[in-house]
Amino acid sequence: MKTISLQPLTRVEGHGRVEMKVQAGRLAAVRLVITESPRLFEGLLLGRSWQEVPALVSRICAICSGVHRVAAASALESALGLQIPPMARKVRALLLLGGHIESHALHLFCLTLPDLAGTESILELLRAGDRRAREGLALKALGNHIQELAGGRVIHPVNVEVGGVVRLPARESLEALLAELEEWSGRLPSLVEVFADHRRYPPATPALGTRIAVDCDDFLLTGRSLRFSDGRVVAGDRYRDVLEERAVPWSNTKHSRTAGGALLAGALARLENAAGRASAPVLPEPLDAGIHGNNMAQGLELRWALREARRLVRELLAGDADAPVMAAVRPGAGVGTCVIEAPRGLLIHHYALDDQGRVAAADIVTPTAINQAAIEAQLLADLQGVTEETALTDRAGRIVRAYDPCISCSVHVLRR
Amino acid sequence: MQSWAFQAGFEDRLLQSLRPNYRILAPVRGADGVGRLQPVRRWTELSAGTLPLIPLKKVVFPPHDVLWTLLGIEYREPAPSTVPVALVGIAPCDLYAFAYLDLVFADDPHYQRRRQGLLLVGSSCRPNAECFCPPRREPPPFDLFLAADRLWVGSACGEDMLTALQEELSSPDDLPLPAEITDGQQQVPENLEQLFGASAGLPLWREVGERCVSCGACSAVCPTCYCYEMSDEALPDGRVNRRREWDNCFFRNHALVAGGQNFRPTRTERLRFRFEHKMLGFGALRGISSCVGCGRCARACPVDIDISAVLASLAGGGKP
Amino acid sequence: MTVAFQPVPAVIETIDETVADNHFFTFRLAEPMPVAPGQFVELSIPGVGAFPVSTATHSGGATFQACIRRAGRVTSALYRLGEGATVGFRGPFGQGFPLEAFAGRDALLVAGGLGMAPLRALLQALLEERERVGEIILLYGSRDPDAILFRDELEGLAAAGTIKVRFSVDFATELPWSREAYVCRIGLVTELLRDLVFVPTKTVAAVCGPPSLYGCVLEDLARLGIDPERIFATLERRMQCGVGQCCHCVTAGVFVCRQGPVFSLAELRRMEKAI
Amino acid sequence: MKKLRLAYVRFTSCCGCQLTLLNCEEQLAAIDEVAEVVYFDMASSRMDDEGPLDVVLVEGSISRPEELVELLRLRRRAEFLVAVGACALTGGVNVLAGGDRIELCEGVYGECAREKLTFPPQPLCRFVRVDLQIAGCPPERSEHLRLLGALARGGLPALPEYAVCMECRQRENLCLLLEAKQPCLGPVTRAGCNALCPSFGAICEGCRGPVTEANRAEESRLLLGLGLSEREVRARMERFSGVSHEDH
Ligand SMILES: Cc1cc2nc3c(=O)[nH]c(=O)nc-3n(C[C@H](O)[C@H](O)[C@H](O)COP(=O)(O)OP(=O)(O)OC[C@H]3O[C@@H](n4cnc5c(N)ncnc54)[C@H](O)[C@@H]3O)c2cc1C
Ligand code: SF4
Ligand code: SF4
Ligand code: SF4
Repeated sequence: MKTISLQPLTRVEGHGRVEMKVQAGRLAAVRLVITESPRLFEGLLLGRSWQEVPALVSRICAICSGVHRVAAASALESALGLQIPPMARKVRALLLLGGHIESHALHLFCLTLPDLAGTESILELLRAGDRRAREGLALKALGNHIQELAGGRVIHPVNVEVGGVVRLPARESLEALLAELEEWSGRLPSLVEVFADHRRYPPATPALGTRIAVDCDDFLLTGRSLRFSDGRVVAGDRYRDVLEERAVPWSNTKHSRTAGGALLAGALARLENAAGRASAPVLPEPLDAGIHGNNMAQGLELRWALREARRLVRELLAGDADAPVMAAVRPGAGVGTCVIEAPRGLLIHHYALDDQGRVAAADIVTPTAINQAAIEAQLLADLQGVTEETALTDRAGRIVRAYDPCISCSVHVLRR
Repeated sequence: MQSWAFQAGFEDRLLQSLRPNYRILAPVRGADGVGRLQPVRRWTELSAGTLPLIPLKKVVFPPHDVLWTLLGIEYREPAPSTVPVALVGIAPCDLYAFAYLDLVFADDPHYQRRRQGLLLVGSSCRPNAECFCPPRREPPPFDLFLAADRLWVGSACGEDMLTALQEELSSPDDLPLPAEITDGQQQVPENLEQLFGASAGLPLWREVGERCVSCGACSAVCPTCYCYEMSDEALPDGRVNRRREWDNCFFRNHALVAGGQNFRPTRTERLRFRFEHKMLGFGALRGISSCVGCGRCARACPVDIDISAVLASLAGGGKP
Repeated sequence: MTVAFQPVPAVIETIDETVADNHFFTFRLAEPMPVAPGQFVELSIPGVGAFPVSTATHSGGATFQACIRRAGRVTSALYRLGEGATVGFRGPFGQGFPLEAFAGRDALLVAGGLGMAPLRALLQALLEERERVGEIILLYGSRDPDAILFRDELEGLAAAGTIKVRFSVDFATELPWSREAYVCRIGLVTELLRDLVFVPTKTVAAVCGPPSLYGCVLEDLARLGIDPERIFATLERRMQCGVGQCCHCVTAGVFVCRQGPVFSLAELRRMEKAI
Repeated sequence: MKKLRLAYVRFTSCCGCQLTLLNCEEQLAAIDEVAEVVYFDMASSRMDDEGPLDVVLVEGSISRPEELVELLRLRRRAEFLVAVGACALTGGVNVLAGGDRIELCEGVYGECAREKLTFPPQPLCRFVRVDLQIAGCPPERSEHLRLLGALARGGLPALPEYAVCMECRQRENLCLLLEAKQPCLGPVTRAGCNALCPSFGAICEGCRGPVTEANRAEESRLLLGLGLSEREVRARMERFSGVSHEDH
């Protein structure tokens, strides 16, 4: 038996490698080994005041810092029985969309496009004057710009606190943003077209794993319950009833699974689960790209996110600029959960506070932890019959990348 | 000094007559209560006599001023701004600050380039508990000065401004500026230089030195603080900007040289250095106090260090 | 005169690396810039920064020569640039040594370490009209024999009898060498003063070295009988603008960059914390 | 001009510093002009050629033996080693996980904890000479650009050594500490972010770490004066100040 190893995994966020065991010319086993060092956020949160949590957990991961911060604040608000002002809700939603746009643009144009073009990085594409690379970066900058407006800074936003937001974005900057968004709406479809063409992806078997996503009436990033593609709908705070976690010796990320086996979270899962909902983007049929369909789904979500951002900015502009944005907080004991969609899939934050408002327990489930088992299964399925070593590592890299994994998030699965 | 009476509404017509040729900036108190220099169109928009948090020096000596840009092998001066600035509704102490900065930067092309086109329209103020203007012998520099229903003309340029507005003016007279502007509120001890020289060991300095957090607020908001640092900004596109940036004698590295020798190693020494600069002046300006008594530093200081209190303490033997 | 902030471009013509970390640079300027002994320029490496440096030669100004220590951020960047690289100069700044004060008198130069560089410019100026000054004595302390700047040149002058030279070194692994014309001792440069034979009332002294040197030498010279008005030292302070604006160098209310960096001991005594 | 051979590596951290470089969307092409990116796994699949480097940017703290080995190797390869971000400078928020690490690991990984050999995160300067420290959690884009620009000109850039308040005042903000009575850490935090958070209206949480000679005693007094408990004051001031408080 021979082990072929793809190391390091590149053009993904975080450190890991893929180990593939080949026996008698056949791929026999695959492991996704996540070597990223655990940062033990639980030791860090326990005993700390509710006020400190949002800023700290955003440091779990830079790309998802906005959604971590919103998730923590929302979970704590539910623990403290708080309703946040409607305008604050909108600012948070805008922040999430900014993060969504930035993250998807980063993934598609900086991390995936080089695969489609056969280059090592986006730098070669820029050097060659590639229009898509250039415009993709501009789209990414737009996402960052939204995050900056709604979050106060691009990474580790400061605007979100338990109780609401610190302030509304300035009117002039919202107006300028709206114009920018309008201008993008015409450009975007042709820009993401390249990701919708299934011939650009390697041959693939259908994407594995029970789809899991936040369930909501329409298509949104937040909601109260979880929907599985097998039809189950579970209240968010019952997530532990349906998600099992298992530590595995080879990886610093724990595997999440459900009774039915591996789970798939992310853009593809979201769109599949939301099929038929009014504003949900519609996936092409048939989807011949297997897990690479996640890239297609991200492209579709980008168009949705831009539309949604336009709507929100208009609403913010129409709203009362002097309306309260922060609810008063009375610290105390409570338990709260938030289920939310990070760009790369379902994210769950759960906290218990003691009577002084200090963290007594914390649990965070991240999308890449959820996807880990599916990634391994998919690698095994897709790479059957591939024998040549460089093809094997090359294809493996592309498959892992298709999940848009966020490894620095994944090693912070907390459990107490 | 030439003075005229004017009628209600004159201020707006003055602004109107300035508008074609000037960018008009005036102190405006924002919704957050902070005064800033801002473009105005009508007199009612401005808070005349208010002290903007960051003083007027920023117009002639900006906090981050590009001295030159290097592109390839070619040095370029920054493009001069084409529209001259009119500062309107300026309190006397802020005008006095110009008198001082004009001396400091007499030879400085970047300062002079902005200063020469500057039109100053002063406005009388209502001194409050935090101000402590010293008595003055000379009127401050200005082109026009408005107080209640009279105006004063301080320059040929100011006089030119009035030609189009003659009809609005009446009762010309040769009058000094209103006394409250030049009289001041706080006396400075005669023998300040001696007092200061003998003060090095006083507990006063140690006490304020311990409290000071070196945040730099006092110098940033001081209308006559002008220490600067030169720093280069090179960018990947090959451009280099040499910038002149506001510095601060409170900062640890103000007198630090390579190898670690620091000529003002403690906060106490640095604090005393600042007060020496404010009260006694440096170099050719020795003996000229540059504190115009606006009270900004005391208001901005998070730990309530107040130059007027320090001065009083010095005069009274140096008790903290 | 208006202050000029734009540097005059200059090319690094040669780099003499004899003394480690104290290389001797020759720059060729696009426009001549005469710098008198004791005066200094601001040397820019565009994009990195600038630092003050004294001239080590007395020359017409088409070139600038300096001994530059690798001391920190900007000087290290200079060390990374090779011959042919372009830098920039602003200056000249400050008041140099008052050459007329030396006329008709003996000159006693006391150098510590890198302080030799500006004194070498002074020495060259004095040698240019050698007959105008009496005896020239140089006392020069270095860390170790390898750190002695301009060693061949100084030994040559001493051997020719043009000047008297005495070296001292803080450390030496071998016995210091001494020749007929000059001696070298282990110890501090101040110790060279002890048995020095000279006529204080007829002498003008120039001292340049690290701050610690000034603490002892300047008053020693006065005690030996040299008029404090005729003992000169150059002060080192943090400097940037060179024209008495930026305030870093101010000492006792005096802009060292403008009124100095060369001061007489009489002046220094009036300045709080100058030494 | 010769291109800078550059690597950007990451150890225990959140990717924020590296992402900040990728967030220089408009300047990426110019960066590519001055630098040859030898290794930057988050953005490029180029395999490290193991040759000498002009500069290595390091994000993250060191918490695994493998990371330490790699850091030492990079130090040998690179002329300049630049520590980027709070984790690399002080350990960042990573060091806040106090308590018994083995126990914590077991809490997370159960049985498997023993196989995951890690130690409490350490700043880079514990192990190697660091030529420049770029503070921030994360640092600014402009700081990355200035670093690369200066390196291309032969040296390191100058960094501010003063507190955030100086920048904040220059931006004419309402002082949150004085006027709004909020626990702003501007006075003890090193500048360079152009007072990003207070200019937005949020207090400075001190993400750039303590300024040299930070007057912590006086800042604590100010925060206590706002009604915060001692525990809260300590927690706020320690968030980004790393393990050691030797310098006051
Ligand atoms: C009048 C004068 C003449 C000098 N002549 C020489 C000389 O002939 N040869 C030589 O090697 N050195 C000389 N120096 C010292 C030289 O200026 C410093 O070694 C140099 O500034 C260190 O810069 P750096 O950036 O490498 O060090 P850093 O410590 O990184 O300093 C950063 C900046 O601080 C300022 N600075 C730091 N140290 C000094 C200092 N000692 N004096 C002034 N500014 C400083 C400079 O602006 C410098 O760029 C002279 C200094 C002065 C004041
Ligand atoms: S404002 Fe106050 S605390 Fe800040 S530097 Fe000035 S004196 Fe010190
Ligand atoms: S808001 Fe914070 S950073 Fe700004 S001046 Fe006040 S204390 Fe300093
Ligand atoms: S203001 Fe404070 S918290 Fe915000 S970026 Fe700057 S240093 Fe960090």
